[in-house]
Amino acid sequence: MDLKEAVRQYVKHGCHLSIGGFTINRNPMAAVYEIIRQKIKDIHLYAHSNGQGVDELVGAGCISCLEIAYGGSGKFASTCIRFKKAVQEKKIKIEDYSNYQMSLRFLAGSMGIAFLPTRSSLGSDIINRWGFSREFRQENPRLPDQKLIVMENPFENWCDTKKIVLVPAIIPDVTIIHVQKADVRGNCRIEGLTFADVEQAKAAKNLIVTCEEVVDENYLKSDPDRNQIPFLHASAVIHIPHGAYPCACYGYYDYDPIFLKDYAKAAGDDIQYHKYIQESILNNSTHDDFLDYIGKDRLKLIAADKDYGYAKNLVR
Amino acid sequence: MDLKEAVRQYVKHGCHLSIGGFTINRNPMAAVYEIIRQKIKDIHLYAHSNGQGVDELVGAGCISCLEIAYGGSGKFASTCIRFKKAVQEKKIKIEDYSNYQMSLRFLAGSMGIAFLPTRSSLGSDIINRWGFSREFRQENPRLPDQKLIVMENPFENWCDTKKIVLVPAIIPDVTIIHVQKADVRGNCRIEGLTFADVEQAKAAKNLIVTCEEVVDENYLKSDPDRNQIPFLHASAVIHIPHGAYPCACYGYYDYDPIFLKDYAKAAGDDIQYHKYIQESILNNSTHDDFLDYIGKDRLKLIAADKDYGYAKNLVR
Amino acid sequence: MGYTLKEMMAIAAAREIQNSDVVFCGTGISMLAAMAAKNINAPESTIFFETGAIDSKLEDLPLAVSDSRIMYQASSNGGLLDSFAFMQNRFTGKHVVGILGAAQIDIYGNLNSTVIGDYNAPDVRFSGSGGACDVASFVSKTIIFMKLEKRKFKLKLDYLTSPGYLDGPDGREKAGLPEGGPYRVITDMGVMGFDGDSKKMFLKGYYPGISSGKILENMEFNIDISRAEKMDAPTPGELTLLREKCDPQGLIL
Amino acid sequence: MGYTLKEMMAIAAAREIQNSDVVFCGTGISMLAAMAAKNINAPESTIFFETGAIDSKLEDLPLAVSDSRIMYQASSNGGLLDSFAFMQNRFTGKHVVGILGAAQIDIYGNLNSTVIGDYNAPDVRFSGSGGACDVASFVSKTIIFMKLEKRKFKLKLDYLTSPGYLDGPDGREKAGLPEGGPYRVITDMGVMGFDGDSKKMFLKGYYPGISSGKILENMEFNIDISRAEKMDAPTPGELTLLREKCDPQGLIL
Repeated sequence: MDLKEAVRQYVKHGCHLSIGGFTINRNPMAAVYEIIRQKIKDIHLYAHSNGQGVDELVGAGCISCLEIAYGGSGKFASTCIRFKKAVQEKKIKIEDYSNYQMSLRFLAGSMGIAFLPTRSSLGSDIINRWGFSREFRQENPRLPDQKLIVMENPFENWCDTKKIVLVPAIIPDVTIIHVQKADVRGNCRIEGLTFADVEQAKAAKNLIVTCEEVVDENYLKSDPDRNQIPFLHASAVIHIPHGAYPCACYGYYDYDPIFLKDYAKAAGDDIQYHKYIQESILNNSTHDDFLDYIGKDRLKLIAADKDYGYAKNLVR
Repeated sequence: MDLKEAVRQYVKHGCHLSIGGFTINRNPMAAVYEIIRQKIKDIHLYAHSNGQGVDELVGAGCISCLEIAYGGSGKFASTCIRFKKAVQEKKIKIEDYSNYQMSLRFLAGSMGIAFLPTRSSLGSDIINRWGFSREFRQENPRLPDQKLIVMENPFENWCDTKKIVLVPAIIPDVTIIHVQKADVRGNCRIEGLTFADVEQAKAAKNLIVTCEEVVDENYLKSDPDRNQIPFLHASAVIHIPHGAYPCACYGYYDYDPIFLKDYAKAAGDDIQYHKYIQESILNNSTHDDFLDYIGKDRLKLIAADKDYGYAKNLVR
Repeated sequence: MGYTLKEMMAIAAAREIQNSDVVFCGTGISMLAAMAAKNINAPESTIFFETGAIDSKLEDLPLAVSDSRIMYQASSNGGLLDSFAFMQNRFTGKHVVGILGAAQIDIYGNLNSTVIGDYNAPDVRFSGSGGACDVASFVSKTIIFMKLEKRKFKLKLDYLTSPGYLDGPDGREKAGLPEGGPYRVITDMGVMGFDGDSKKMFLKGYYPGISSGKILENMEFNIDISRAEKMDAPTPGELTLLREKCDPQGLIL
Repeated sequence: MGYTLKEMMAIAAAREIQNSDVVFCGTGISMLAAMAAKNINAPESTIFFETGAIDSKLEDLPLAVSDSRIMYQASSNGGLLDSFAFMQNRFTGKHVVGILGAAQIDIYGNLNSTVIGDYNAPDVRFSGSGGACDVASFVSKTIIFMKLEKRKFKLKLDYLTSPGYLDGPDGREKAGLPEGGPYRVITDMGVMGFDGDSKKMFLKGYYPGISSGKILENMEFNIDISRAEKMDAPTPGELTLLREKCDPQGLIL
């Protein structure tokens, strides 16, 4: 199955989607661009701090609802620009949680449990203000009836705890992650930080994995301690070198500061941004074409030093 | 700090203790034997399926209360023999949970949260029968007021779930684990399955780590993805080669079938068992002395084949 | 070709495993059955342990679910939390077939592996649940190994460790458990199933040389025997693979 | 030796870090402050990221908390769940000093990093909590970076993203939060602390060339300035280490 087919089969209009990665690292960008090319709309997106992927999906008009903790791309956009614009212009509905809460919500989904508890956000507006009203929630059977629940500790002050926040599980129709190594069956090895990818992957009904390398099954089996996602979760595995570009992929390449600065500039202006989408995304029919358009020289600049996992001398 | 000192400092009479490992693998046996030598009594022990370590602590009379999912040592004792005897003779108080519930309880402790939810055990006697009565729990401030709580799903049937079991967190005074590699600061690398060691370690107020090898900090830092426990959790790190013997330690040695069969035989008879404790444990003042008493030839038999992680041709 | 009852049991269980199954197995004969399925009739099935190993290669027979032999060339080595979450997870859990044993079973496939007698002053203490209660709670199908004896097939359990259908057709739903439940009981005389409507145990097959009547004699409760058929003995091919590939050292057989 | 206000801020924050601290840092100046502490006054302090890296070596300045530079030679690389559990954990969380930024702050150190205006129809949308609300909820001390402006030091926040002392001395307890709370506010004119009894912000120090009065002019609410002292300018040694060891490429300074 190639990426076009995987996106066509699993990422439907109106579906509930989650994408892996964090701000400008290991976002599944090849898949994000393919979703934009296929003009899939009305997506309900779950993220924690996935900056670049979220901003491009929002910018291209694919997203109608967004549950998120953070929309930022590090130094390149302390608040993601198209995200900011879309919320201010009320083009998307948004529900705010914290990073831990979103991570727990994916964990709950992966565990097959309805909610998980935390002490985070007590006393804050994350509890008091709801982006999705009770009515909206009631009309939508794919949403829990409440954003979150504050509960008295039923184990009488156990752990010196009086109150607990319960956050509801997320079960996406499909999660897309980009990993360093996978085998054809779908065993995955993530190198470096896993962010919440493992929980997002295991929570979903369908999992699309894009990877830098498709490796032999025996290669992964020779070191099972390092394989975080067993094949039984995966619906599709697709080999996409530089599949996280322009985000970084630890051990393979760095983020591309030129691209991200240019993106931030274009994102600030509607006409420029539409030109960016047309020329960078729509005019290139595959990620390979997109990479050719960017140019081999740029990819050389961000190639990771093997000893460091990033481009040691990259001008940023 | 040597093992004697670490046990003296952290494992007190009446303390709440948890030990790592699973049935006959990676139990922290050197520490277990040291606890027996120091004749520490009245311990409240938390375990999931830690067979050999639990049975020896129970057999030596160190334990007064035990919260556990499973007391067995694989083929060598489908029910641990001294454990069975102690429960039948009412020498210890016992509270039964499932393996997942005990693991969740350690996870809750490690997360700093009062409880975690699961759908396991609904309709079973794990819910209906309590080993520790409400009165006993009320008298003991170190115990939660309830064994567990069955609750209606507060998110109206979210995840097709109507009822949920909440299990309370465990916060041991001290957890002892045996790992393959640690550095002097306490960064730990477990090879092979982690069981629930990581959660037990992070839940505890104090953590004693025994290890096969003390490695250079830079060795562990060169591959941080494989280090499950950062140094900030550790109170003491002690180098004890064969520290899990007679249990297995993946990559280093197998379990010792001769020892475990002899143990099962001795455990069936009170006089034989007291002789075993005297001769094998008390007469040897350190784990090194104990290993000398067992003999180098026996250790050779169980040495792991490096390609397999266990003793490929071991006669079992 | 002669065979022992243990061999018959292992093969009878193995025959119930499909290629798409993820087989949760414990120690002893259940491990052997999983290995037999993989070597004989379901080579694509996946072996899975509560300790956290998925798709272990199993070149050598493990003697415990924590045995280092299960860690060798697995697809993924995690921990207990990973394996139980895999089973509680609605998508992956439904692929899992749990193989369990117990000290007592009742007509609804509920299991006792905790105590005989009073829980607080037991006559006999067993190992306890381990992961059995979790598996029985979560997964879509369980296969249960039991020696057929009156003291084991009980009208009423002394302790309900692992939920089967509880008290009948809507027992699991009333208790709040996910769907699923016991699928087969593999004994040393025959194999039981559970009726789709009543959820009560019935006799599905008896081994060569055994009669339905003899099976009923060894149970405290009565079960429907009208659907029972004589089962095929293990074939020489099955026996050879079982003996030579699964347990050449005769550790369990 | 001349210095910028950004340099003063980074050094002022670094001086608050002890060797036993585990420093949670975000992007930008907070990352620089953590690196400065480690390179200048608290070499044994541990750098820690919400993304899951503990004790990163940081040979090069990261431009995001997910930057691969934080993964290089950490003591442990985990995930988000590990890092937040580390902070919620009662034993490890108390060692963590969180460094945060925000768009608005009030007198009790509550922070807004979500919206200006109505939440459901905002005039300005910011990034949102990220891990800030979690850190502010869990850890014993937070240090907050803020530019001193009237629109930022607010009588009332438009949205309370990250809890400080909420509405006063028993605010956190009433809400059910663990102890802890804001410790310092590092601005471009001076540094604030929080009164042990009232939990209200007070002026602790002002930078060379700045007056207490000027600081009050730039805040919507009044704070106690009676305890304020003039702070030491960065030393040449501090500045050299900051510029040459922490940000030689001038990515943040």
